[in-house]
Amino acid sequence: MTPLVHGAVWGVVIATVLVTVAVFSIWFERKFAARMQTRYGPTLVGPAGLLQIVADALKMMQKEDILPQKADPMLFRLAPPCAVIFTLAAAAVIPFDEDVLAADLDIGVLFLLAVGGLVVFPVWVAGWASNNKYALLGAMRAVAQGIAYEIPLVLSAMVPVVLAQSMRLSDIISVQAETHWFVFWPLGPGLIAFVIFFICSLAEANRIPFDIPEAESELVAGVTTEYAGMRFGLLQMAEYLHTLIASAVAAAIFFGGWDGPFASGLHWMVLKTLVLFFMIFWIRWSLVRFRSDQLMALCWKYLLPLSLVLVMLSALFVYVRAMDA
Amino acid sequence: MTGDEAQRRFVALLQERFGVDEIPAANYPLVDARHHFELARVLKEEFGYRIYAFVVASHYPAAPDAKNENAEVDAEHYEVATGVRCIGAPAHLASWRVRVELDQALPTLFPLFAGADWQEREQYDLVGVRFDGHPDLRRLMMPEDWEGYPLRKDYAIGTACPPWR
Amino acid sequence: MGYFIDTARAMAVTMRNVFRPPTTVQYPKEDRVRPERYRTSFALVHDASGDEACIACLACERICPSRIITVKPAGKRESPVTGKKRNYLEDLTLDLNACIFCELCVQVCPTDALIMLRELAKPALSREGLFLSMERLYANESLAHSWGTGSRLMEMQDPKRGLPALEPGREAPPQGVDPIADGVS
Amino acid sequence: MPRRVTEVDPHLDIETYDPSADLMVLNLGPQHPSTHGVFRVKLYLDGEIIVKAVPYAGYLHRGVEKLCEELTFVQIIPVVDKNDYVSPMMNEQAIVMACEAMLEIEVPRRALYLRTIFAELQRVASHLLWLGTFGMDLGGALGGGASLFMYCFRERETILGLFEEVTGCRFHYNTHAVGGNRHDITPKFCRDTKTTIEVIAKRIEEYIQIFSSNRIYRDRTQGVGVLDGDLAVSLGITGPLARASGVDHDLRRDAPYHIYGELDVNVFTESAGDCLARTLVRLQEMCESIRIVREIIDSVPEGPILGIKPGKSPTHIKIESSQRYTCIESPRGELGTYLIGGGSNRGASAYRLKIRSPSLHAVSCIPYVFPGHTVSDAIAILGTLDPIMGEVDR
Repeated sequence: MTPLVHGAVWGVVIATVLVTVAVFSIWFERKFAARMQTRYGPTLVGPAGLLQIVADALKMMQKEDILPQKADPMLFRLAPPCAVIFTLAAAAVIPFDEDVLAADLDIGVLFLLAVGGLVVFPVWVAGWASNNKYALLGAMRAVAQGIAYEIPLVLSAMVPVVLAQSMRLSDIISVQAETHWFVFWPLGPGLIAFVIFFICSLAEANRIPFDIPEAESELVAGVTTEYAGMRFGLLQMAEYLHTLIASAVAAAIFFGGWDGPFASGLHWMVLKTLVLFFMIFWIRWSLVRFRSDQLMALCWKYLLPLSLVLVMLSALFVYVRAMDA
Repeated sequence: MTGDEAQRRFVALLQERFGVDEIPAANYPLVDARHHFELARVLKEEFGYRIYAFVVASHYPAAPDAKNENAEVDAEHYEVATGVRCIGAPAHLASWRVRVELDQALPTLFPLFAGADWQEREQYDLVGVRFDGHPDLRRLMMPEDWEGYPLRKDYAIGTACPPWR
Repeated sequence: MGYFIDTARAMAVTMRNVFRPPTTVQYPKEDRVRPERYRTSFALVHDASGDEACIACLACERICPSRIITVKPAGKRESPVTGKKRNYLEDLTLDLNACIFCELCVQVCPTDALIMLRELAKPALSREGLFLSMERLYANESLAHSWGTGSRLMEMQDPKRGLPALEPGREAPPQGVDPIADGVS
Repeated sequence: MPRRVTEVDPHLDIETYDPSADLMVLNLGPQHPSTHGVFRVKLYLDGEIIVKAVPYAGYLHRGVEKLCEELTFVQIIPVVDKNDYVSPMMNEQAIVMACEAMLEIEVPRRALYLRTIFAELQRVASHLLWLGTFGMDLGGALGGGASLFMYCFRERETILGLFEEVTGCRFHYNTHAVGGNRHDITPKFCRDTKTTIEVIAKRIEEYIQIFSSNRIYRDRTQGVGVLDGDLAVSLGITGPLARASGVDHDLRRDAPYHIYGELDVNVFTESAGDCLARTLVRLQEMCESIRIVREIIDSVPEGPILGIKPGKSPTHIKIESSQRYTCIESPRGELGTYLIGGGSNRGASAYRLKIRSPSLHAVSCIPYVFPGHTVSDAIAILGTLDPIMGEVDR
């Protein structure tokens, strides 16, 4: 099977699996958040509200796709699909098991971060094109936040690359399989790098406490103010997909991918991803939102220098280990 | 300093400095419009009445009051009652009434109390009393282009509020 | 650093609430227990002897702040039950669209004819549905009545009433019980 | 940091300030998720910093004062009840006290105790609703703020359940009457009140954990919307808003009415005057109200609950032409009623009735406080002002 066919087949499989998991995570989040708030969550549609997602999707589809009169028609229509495409593209290189991945690129992490960085543009274009003051404010905030948090994200992703001496994700995982997981092994750089990576991926995906682009209480609905129907659905879907893929990436490069204490395999990778995914929900329903300038201060003053130091530390660690080997 | 001591001090102030002679029992003292601003300034600076409580304008149409015996027709006028309060134990409220003729304008208390800005705008909007020296005397409740002052006695008295149907 | 501790503490609170029983009630299927004095819709009742209690004295029409009660008296008639001549009601319309449920009409009714219901009336599908005529008011009589009737309210507000002091704290549940958490309604 | 408040000019002339006119005018419109009702603030934005804020009230003006000149005193109680629709008991108490002060009716002690218990419980319920909606303002409808909203409403529902037990209604009760109360409390009410206030006292610590001791929350509220003490007082702002700016003024302690003279009400003030100080003052006030209810729930004297014979006709309360101003301490400040008697219906309705609403004064500080902050701060400040549009516009 030529790599092209292999990539296409696995790509389609992974994409559908990720979309379905993202869809059902909406249901799980609503039930779990309801429990957190001492209420029931969706119960009417289907057993324990399982069909609520289908009901929402149908409702979204049959709602009219409003195109505001003064909005930029081409950009306005382009933004939601681009958001979903860019986030899904990043999933091509995530290895879920030995050979269960779409494209085993030897510059895996670089491709991942490059495509991940593109996600900022659809959000900004959506805000700009809808020609609405609140959406404009949301768009400007999205750009500022996206660019600010890109740098610590890249640097904290460099730590595993430096430790594993390779950018291929499967190599990183195999190195972690032999030695310890990068989260625990070099205690300083590993753990802190994971925390920074986790925070930055939250900020990239615009999740609480970093969801200032679509801050419902301030900017009415922020970037997605003028969107309705399936376009709004796609934008929301992109957000959930982005968090799912970010937690999958974090599970791969920090928590040792498919490596697990007993029978390492696909189930470990899925378990780790879902645990991280669950953490994102849990944080979402217990924290309040940052203000935009505090958010920038947090990034430029704390995360950036810290991640620089971490990369140097891990390089030093590798050098020391190489010396005495 | 209990409440009625503060009341006696206020009444004494009214009598000797503002020439208010009779203090009605069931009503607040009537002060001449000329002393209105001066009284507010004295109360705020010398006696520490710094909380701006209320300003109430009410409209008295020209009606020969059958009940009280003043024979000649009581000309149509407004009556503006103002109240200021001091902070601390007795929190005594010093309030007085001012009689304002239809065409006359009452000096605003905005330089003394910032709260007067909105309160006087509301009274102007609802009853029609003008306050000169007010920074921007616009309507507060009603839309800008609304004509007529709702709380005047001659405003829409005929239309009993019909049952809702 | 402070951010992580506070985040953990906030997350602990939300997790603690996961294990508390949900306080919301799935309304159409189950219903919340309603106290005795709960008042929703209105009804006209028959008095003890089975005759219509309302004597069309227009007291409720005068007291109503939003003027939504209109009473059409039918004049004096032989009472089929007691044989004496008394006033009867031809039609009493109560418009729930603008009613503010202030219970004044129930309080001033001399013969306890107009009372309020304790049961939730079915939601109306149109404005006419909320327009209670005499037949509907008498039809509502079968539903559960609220505690408050004219005479009871007047008796409760009687200035000369000396109610013995309530013996507080006699059978309060022990302090430790957390009624919300343990589902004690 | 946002600029100091004192040198902000509320009536800044935009044309002279910015001839090139590159300021963006953003309408924090009448229809906005967090303006706490129908209220509009026209913001002149330089980037995201507010240069000038012009509030527009009047969207919910229902002409209550004109209606009060039409209806009689018995009938306006349920109407005035709907002004401050977050703490309805307070409106009834204010209007009823005004009538009693004019007629010098002696209210029986049991009714005074009932009114105080109802008022303090209503204060806790009102502050709970404020805390919940303020969490939503900061955390958004799909986030941590919404969890806090649900917890606050869970507690508030228990208090509404208590009121439902006594008056039959969950919200607009019409339980006060001129001369006393219309509904008497039941032994079940006493028991439930004791357990409910214990539960709420425990839950307040939980709110502090999830909310006011949280670093992100403190960043969002510390030093935001600083209101000067003497500016607040000259604006006529009273209540928790003024106490958070260091003004030690509370009508329950300074000018006690009903039985507040016998209770020792301690008043909490903060000096910072920012959003965080207002949160702390309101949280402490909740604990204080719970303490007061716990203190007097056991010693409710027996006796009648109405001073005068309950009348059948709407015009059995008549007030001759005199003027009086009475006020109470509502959760938002000094809620006063200026009543001029001798109106239509042969004296049975008011000639003029002005309701002094504390929220109108609170909202009038916006032109002084907003400039220098960002839009998200503006929402936080508007949240802490706790304005109720029904009370602002009447």
